[in-house]
Amino acid sequence: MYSEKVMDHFMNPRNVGEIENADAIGEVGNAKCGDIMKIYLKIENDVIIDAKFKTFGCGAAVATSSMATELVVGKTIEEALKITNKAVAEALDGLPPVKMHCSNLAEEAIKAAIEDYLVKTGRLEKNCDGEVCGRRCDDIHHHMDIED
Amino acid sequence: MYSEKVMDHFMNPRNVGEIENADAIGEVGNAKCGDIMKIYLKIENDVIIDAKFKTFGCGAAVATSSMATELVVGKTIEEALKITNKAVAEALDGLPPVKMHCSNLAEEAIKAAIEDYLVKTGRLEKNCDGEVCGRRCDDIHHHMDIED
Amino acid sequence: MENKMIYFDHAATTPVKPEVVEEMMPYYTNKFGNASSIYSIGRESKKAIEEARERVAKALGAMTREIFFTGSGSEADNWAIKGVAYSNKDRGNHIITTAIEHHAVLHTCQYLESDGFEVTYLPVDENGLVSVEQVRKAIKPNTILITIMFANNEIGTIQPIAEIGKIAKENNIYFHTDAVQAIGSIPVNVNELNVDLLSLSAHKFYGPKGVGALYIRKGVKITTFLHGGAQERGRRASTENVPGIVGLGKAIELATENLEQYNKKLIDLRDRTIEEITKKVPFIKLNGDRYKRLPGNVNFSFEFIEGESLLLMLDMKGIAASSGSACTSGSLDPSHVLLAIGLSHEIAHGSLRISFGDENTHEDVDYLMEVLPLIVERLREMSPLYEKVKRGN
Amino acid sequence: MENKMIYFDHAATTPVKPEVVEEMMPYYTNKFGNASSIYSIGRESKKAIEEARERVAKALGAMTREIFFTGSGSEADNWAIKGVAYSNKDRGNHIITTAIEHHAVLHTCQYLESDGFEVTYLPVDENGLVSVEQVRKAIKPNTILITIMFANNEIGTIQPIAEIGKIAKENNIYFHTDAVQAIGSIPVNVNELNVDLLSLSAHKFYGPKGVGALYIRKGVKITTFLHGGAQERGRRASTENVPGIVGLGKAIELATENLEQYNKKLIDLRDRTIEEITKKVPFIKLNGDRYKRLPGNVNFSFEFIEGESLLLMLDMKGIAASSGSACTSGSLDPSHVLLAIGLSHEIAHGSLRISFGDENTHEDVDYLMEVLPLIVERLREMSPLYEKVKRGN
Ligand SMILES: Cc1ncc(COP(=O)(O)O)c(C=O)c1O
Ligand SMILES: Cc1ncc(COP(=O)(O)O)c(C=O)c1O
Repeated sequence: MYSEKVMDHFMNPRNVGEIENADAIGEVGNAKCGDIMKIYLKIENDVIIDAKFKTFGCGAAVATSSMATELVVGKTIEEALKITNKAVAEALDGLPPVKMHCSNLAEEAIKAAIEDYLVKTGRLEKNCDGEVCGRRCDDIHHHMDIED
Repeated sequence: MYSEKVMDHFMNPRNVGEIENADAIGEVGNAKCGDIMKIYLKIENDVIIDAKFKTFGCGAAVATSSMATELVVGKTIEEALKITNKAVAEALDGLPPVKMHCSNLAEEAIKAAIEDYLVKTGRLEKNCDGEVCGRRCDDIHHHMDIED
Repeated sequence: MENKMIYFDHAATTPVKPEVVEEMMPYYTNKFGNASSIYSIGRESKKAIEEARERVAKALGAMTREIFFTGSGSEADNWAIKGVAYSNKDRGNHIITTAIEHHAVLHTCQYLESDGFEVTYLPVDENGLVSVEQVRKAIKPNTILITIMFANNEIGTIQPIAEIGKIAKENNIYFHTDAVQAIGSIPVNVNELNVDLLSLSAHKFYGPKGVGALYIRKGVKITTFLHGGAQERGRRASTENVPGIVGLGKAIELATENLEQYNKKLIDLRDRTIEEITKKVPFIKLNGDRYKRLPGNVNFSFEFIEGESLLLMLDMKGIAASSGSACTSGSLDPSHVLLAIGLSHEIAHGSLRISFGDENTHEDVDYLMEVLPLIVERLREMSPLYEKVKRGN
Repeated sequence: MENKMIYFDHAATTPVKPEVVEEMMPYYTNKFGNASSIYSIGRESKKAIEEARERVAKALGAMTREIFFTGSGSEADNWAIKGVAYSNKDRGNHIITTAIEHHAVLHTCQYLESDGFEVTYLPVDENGLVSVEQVRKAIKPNTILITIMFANNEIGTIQPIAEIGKIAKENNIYFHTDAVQAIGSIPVNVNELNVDLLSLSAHKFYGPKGVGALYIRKGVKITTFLHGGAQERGRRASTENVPGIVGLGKAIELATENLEQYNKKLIDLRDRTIEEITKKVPFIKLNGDRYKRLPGNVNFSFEFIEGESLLLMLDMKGIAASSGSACTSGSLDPSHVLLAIGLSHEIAHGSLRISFGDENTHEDVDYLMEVLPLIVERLREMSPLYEKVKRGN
């Protein structure tokens, strides 16, 4: 089901944990849907210098969280905003189709964190009834391919 | 499926053939239904002294024909008329339920032959549009036990 | 009774090939995991199923996602026909089939008739062939499904499936074919034939009993037949029969790999048998088209005798074959197929089907030709019908 | 990854016992005859099937003529429910079931709802038990069928089938029970229980996958589900899966022979596991009734973690188990059973089912208790939900 790389990132996730006094925190998903990802970023001069995460979710959710934290470190916030779920999945040698939504979670968590950073640094209005904060389960879970 | 005795009477049928100048001939069944039995009797003083048969039909039809000819020889016509299909089947150590109709054929062939004898000897009016001459297939074939 | 057994009833079922059993075995005791489970032995089962699906897809020229495993050929037929009928009843309620379908199709159609559908049962000619023109003429505005078998199980006749497929496509009508007898006997490619649904059953091509498959072309509207769990992409519930599916996959691969060579061998046995019986036994009739027939199928009617008796005597001589006699069908009437090609009841009762397969040899045919004419003669001598013929009345 | 594999998922499926495989084997390659054929190897198949039928009948306290083989437990459920519904719709269109049935029952009922039937889905209490009183109250003049599972596949709860059977009988309503999880786990006698129809599936009691049976009490009005040939006394078409049926027969005989001893062993493992988990792991909840549950079933929810992750980590440690998490069910929601007993989505996602079987030992439980608490702790350390709890918000 999962690639070796996914299993590696699941069994030995990189950057698990919290960052005290993080510059940005993003949390997406909800417990009802079975997955939540919370990402902590340390940002200096708009460059992400550290990232940590906590995730409640399936194997793919944990692995994509781990990979996402690896991908963002060293990137500017602009670069980080360009990280797509596809890129996260590819970096993991792919995900099973039914699990693709978990890579969405990572992309969205990064975006949410950077939004948080932009708000904190006064560059963005807080605006959080939207997309990433309170989605419904079936927004993030792709329907299984049942009737073709 | 069939008892050993049925198979014996099928593989080595007794009394196959015709009797030249038979005193009585009975034929029942029809080709459409897949079985015809024709029995020839030699009768002296109302006692059956010889019997032969020809049968077109399944294993059970052949075996019951064979057994029927064995059963009638030595019997008076009254006694022979009392031979039931059950008796023929029992003499063969039983028949599978779906094949019980084949023992009907034997009983009816005996009856038809004796009727023929009685007609020939002037003791009965010819009366043959009835039961034994032109039955429909589903009269002699018992319906299989499908819906209990 | 002899110990030797010569099996001439491959159209009824086939032995499972040792290579097939071998591939199945591990899935009973070691790799027994439920294919829906996420732990390792579950994933192995899943993988084995997907490999089998690929083999089936390859054999049919289909995509893997178009192959759905079932519990039998009959289930595939039921699903295809009921599934398409109920799913498309807003478009129409008319179904076209033939009079010589297997009961799995025929009784399903009859059931649908009792539920408001209208079914046309096309007749066949004396060789058992349906005419393409008749199919075309039977189409009505409310026709939603054509279901016509690929090759007949009794008389072996092969229908013009590609031509019918073309007509179905032109008229935008779903086309199902029961290919249970065809797979492993003749080449089958779903795209060349333009079929939308196709049924198959493993035990007809040296695979295990109790497992079949339905090909469903992508996009075909079809309801679920077996409701429950999400197996087979949510379309056919039941914990997957992993060993059975693995066996089906292996068997179809083997069967299609050597098809040409296998066919040649069977045609050789078949043609020789047809010729020799024709030469040696009087009062007979070959049933089914002489050439458009399955490589392994021989079907004769022997006048004046009844099929079950014939089979029993052959069995006593160690030969296993079958008949369309009522006595062997469990019904009152002889085979509906034999009646449909115009045989009288009498003659239909006296039919014999010999269906050749892998293990059969020319020696088997030698033996058959030694035994069969004598048995036929013996039964005829016992038959009141033959008596009349001999006497000339 | 370790080589050792401890299998704790017997509710999903079981390995086939070697004695069972052994009885099945000859029917693949030597005794492969079609059971409808009249020659010797056909008759042998027929005999083998009838012997299996006797074994099933004996195990259930039924008559042989009341046992019908199917291709799975799901097919038995589909047949029972659709068959009775369609055959009795002149009498009414109301069906009573529960919210915690297996999908084979639930989705079949939902399908019938789309076809004009009315279905009452009875709720269960927090232990997963349906109340007999509620069943009684749900009965209406148009009720034709009650279908309530014997034992739940997820939380193991055993329903008061005998009491419900009595009510059904008093009210002259057909009563079906899905006993797929019960057979081979607890004693089942169709007459003591007053059930009219009962489904079972071989692979749940060390028999092969892809074969099941439906008990149909003599006289029950039920339509055919699988149309076609005259197999199973004309009621269920398909060439008989002889090896599968033989395997089912042997397996049910073995399973019911040693039931008492087997139960004791499982209850021992189960109770110990429940106690130790309760003692060693905080923030948990036992799902299903503590006592009215299958001998082999343990089901816990572990707060703050998700089931699939738990299973994967257990799998890496060589332990096979299952979960009601959405991630493992292939749907968006966690198990409908866990929701029906009142769990929140969050907690339902974090469930773990351990189902013991034949090969399990106390050493296996030792190992589980070594591994499980650490894994739970590890996942919790990773969980943003646990973080909040530790902080006290
Ligand atoms: C309670 C219950 N009913 C029905 C089924 C369906 O059985 P099968 O998967 O053999 O079709 C199962 C198991 O999958 C089950 O646990
Ligand atoms: C043409 C045809 N269709 C359907 C079937 C049904 O297949 P099964 O018996 O595997 O259900 C058969 C064989 O029995 C067949 O020959």
